[in-house]
Amino acid sequence: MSTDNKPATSTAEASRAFAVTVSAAIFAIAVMVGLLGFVVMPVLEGQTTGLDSFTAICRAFGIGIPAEQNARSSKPSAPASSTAWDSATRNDVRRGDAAAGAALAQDTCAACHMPNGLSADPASVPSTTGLSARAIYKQLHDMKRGERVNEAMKGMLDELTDQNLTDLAAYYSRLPRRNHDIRAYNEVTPNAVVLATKGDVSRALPACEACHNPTAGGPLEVPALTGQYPAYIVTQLQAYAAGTRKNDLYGRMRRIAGKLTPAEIAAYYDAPRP
Amino acid sequence: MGYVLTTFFIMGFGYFVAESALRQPLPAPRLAWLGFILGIVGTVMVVATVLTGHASVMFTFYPPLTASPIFYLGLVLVVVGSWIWCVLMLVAMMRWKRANPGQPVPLAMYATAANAVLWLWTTIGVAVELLFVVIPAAFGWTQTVDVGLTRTLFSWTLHAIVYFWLIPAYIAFYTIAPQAAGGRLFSDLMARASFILFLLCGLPVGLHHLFMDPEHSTGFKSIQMILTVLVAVPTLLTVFTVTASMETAGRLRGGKGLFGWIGALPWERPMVLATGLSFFMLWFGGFGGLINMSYGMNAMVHNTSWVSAHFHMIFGGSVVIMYFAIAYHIWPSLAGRAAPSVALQRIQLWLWAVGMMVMSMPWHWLGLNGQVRRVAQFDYADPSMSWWTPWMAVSLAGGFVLVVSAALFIWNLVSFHVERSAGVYPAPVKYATALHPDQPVPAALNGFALWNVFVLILMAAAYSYPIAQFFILNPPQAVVHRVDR
Amino acid sequence: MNNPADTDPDITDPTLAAHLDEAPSGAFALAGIAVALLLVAWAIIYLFVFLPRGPVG
Amino acid sequence: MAIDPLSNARSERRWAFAMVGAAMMMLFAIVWASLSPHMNPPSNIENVDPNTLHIAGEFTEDNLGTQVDAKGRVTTRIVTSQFSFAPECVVVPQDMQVTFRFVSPDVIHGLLVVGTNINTMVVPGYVSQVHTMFDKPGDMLMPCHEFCGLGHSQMVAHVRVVPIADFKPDENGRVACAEH
Repeated sequence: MSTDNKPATSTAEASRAFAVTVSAAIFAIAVMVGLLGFVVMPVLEGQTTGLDSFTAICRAFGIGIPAEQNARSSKPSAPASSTAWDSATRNDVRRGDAAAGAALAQDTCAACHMPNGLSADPASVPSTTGLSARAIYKQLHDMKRGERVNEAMKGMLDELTDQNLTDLAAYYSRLPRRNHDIRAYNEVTPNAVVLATKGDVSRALPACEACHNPTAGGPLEVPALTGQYPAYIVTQLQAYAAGTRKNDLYGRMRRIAGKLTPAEIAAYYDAPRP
Repeated sequence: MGYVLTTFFIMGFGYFVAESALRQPLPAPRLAWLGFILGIVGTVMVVATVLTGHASVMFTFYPPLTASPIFYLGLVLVVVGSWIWCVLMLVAMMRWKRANPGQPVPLAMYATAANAVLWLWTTIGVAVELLFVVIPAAFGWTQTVDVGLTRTLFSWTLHAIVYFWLIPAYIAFYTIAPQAAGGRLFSDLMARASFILFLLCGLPVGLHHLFMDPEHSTGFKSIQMILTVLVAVPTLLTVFTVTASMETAGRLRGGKGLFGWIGALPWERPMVLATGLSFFMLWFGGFGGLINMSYGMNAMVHNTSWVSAHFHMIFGGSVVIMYFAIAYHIWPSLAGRAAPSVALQRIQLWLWAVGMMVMSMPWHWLGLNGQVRRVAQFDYADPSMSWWTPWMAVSLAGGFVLVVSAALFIWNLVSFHVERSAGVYPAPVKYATALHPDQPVPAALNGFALWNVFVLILMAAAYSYPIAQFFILNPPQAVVHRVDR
Repeated sequence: MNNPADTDPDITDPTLAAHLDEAPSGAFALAGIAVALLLVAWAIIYLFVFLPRGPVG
Repeated sequence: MAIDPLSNARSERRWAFAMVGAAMMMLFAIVWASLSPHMNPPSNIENVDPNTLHIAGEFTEDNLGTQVDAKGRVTTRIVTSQFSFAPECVVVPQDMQVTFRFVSPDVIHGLLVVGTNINTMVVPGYVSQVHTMFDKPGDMLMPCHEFCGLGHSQMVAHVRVVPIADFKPDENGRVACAEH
């Protein structure tokens, strides 16, 4: 049965016959698979859900026809925040003019936020350093629209255009982050550190630093809180819990603050990292 | 881990096979070293970014989460290094064919070349994803990512990559284990056909990882499901052919009756023992896989510990244990010494199999009951999860056994070089002879030209519209979420 | 086909024939049982877990 | 030659036919389940812009949760975002057809409802839709099952299945979980 006994042509012919047979088999399988997946299954399934055959086959190919036109909920509602990261807004924020923002900040903001972004009244005026331009823009935009209620800021922002906001965001996002020593704050309890770094799965509480660490990769508008004043963080958590601040997307912070006890809120988070 | 261990092992084993099975020197060994260095540099880049917290995106990337570009560039280097390997494997095979016209390529080399071809096809998906979508986003050149497109491109790679990892184990099943057991390969043709079926059916099935995704239609999901059913066939063929090969060994050693040959096998040899343990774990891994691929049934287990159990069984278990056995098998001829302690090798293999079973078996049950994977902590106080605790402890114990086994493996290889007792220069590695060595091999099963045409056709049928739809329908994109700043 | 160096000179065709008259009945039995059990296990999950969990889609 | 050179080919062929037959049996069972009891993967290709979900339309904050429309159909809308579900608890009636609609405004999420066949990825840019029916009352866990960032492990919600008698929509057709 050695190949040597046969003339070379017959081996070549046998090989060709093998290739032809295999090709035919593979094509037959491909055709049957296609018929089953694109015709038989969708048509049969479509009959039971009231789709005609043509629509069922189109849907099987994924030619953009949703399964059923759902009754859209028509209830009109004001958004919690009208800041949306569509491409226009993203580009505006990216192209903010830091120099123009600096001049504006000197005239308009420095009285409370100080030229270096570090306020004199940590409980009600936040540090505006170490925040991304998107974080600053979002809060300015929401306060200007009244979605985050702050009378003092509203008065100032009413005078400003959207371009002013992006310029300010560009300026403040470039200020150096506040340098501070965690050990100076004796309110930090072990429990707060656990909540800040690990969260609490039994209450569906993510770790604070899952979003608020500068390298967390959380939501686009999230403020980095590693340099924020503890007193300010406490007042904002209290405001979220009470529902007086509600410009967070889909109630994320309201739910989190609502689950924290007053004692936990008082034991603020200030990440023990540079 | 999944990428790095496998890629380096497969490259090394491929070079070994190319020299030992073809009995000719490797073409362009300097290029091979270049591939190796690229792989090392890439690995260092990846590990450094992950350990410094600049790449918390896991190895499936999950765009629009976006890590430091260094992470992705490191992966690209590893892949480019492996492409060099692929080219060298194919060149080695062609040189041999030119020097031996009309002769069938030795099975071990044919299968290695099949794996190289498979890997070249496989990496196209992830390479396109990285080069055209993810890396531009990581450098900040683009602001948004088409998530459906990236998931689809990754799925192209996602399933065939496991066959790339698997094939070396199958090479050992077919070409090393029967010889090590003292028998013959039952059928050389069936072995070739199985490797070709892996090449054909392993590629156009990646959408079965996206059964639960909203961006694909029922039609393409179901045809890839059917093709996935077909990919079970080469494994089922292998089970028979390798069992029959082992049976020839058992019978040649005097085994009688329906099952007597099993006891007659030389189980004291690590390669034989590993093959047995590997087949045992393959049953469980294959069982999990059959559930995963069953279209609607995937909903029970998608993204749960069941999936982790499945690939730990089939990859961590049946495949990696064969990597160990292959290392033990080829190390003597690399080191020029006999193994100092075969008993320690057997213990290591047993520990690995037992550890993997103990670790992975509970995951099946937990996954079926909703334990999701890739989670750092569970609320064990919740009554629906409190009963998981003891099972997690069992799993953890299995994990410790695996750590011990891995350490013992390293010691077993080191001991070749440190212990004076190992001295006898062993015979070079042999490959199994077929039961009927003179059976003619059709030209189609001695090359890849025909099969590449079929892969192209099947991939076009399975993936052309699923990829094109993102350009036709132009779905809204997601904004890049940087995790490193 | 194979390299002559790979071939074991002790195993000749008559030796094979003498020992392998029953082969591959053992492989059929062993692999058959394994695959049958596999199908049974699959069917158990299908019938007793998947179907009772109800319709989706 | 003492042994029949084709005997192994015959055995192989017999085995191969048996294996293809076994694969076909499984395939038949899967296809039957997809056609008769409707057990299919969620494959509803429907696009939605992830950046403006919260501004207007179906997925604004006040529209989330369970709602019964004029025709009596029950739809539950849930937004999955880093790192929570909104709302974190939804009420659905037992033994009635329920349609879940999930969207993500940021990254990839995924979810399953423990003990059921409800399982879907939530991909930004798409509405993931699952039709189903629950046959037992009770609180069921709905965890996020796809890595979505560092807070992924803590992203958990619940589905509360109540008997139809206890399923009482308000004048807007809405039903929400009571405070717990």
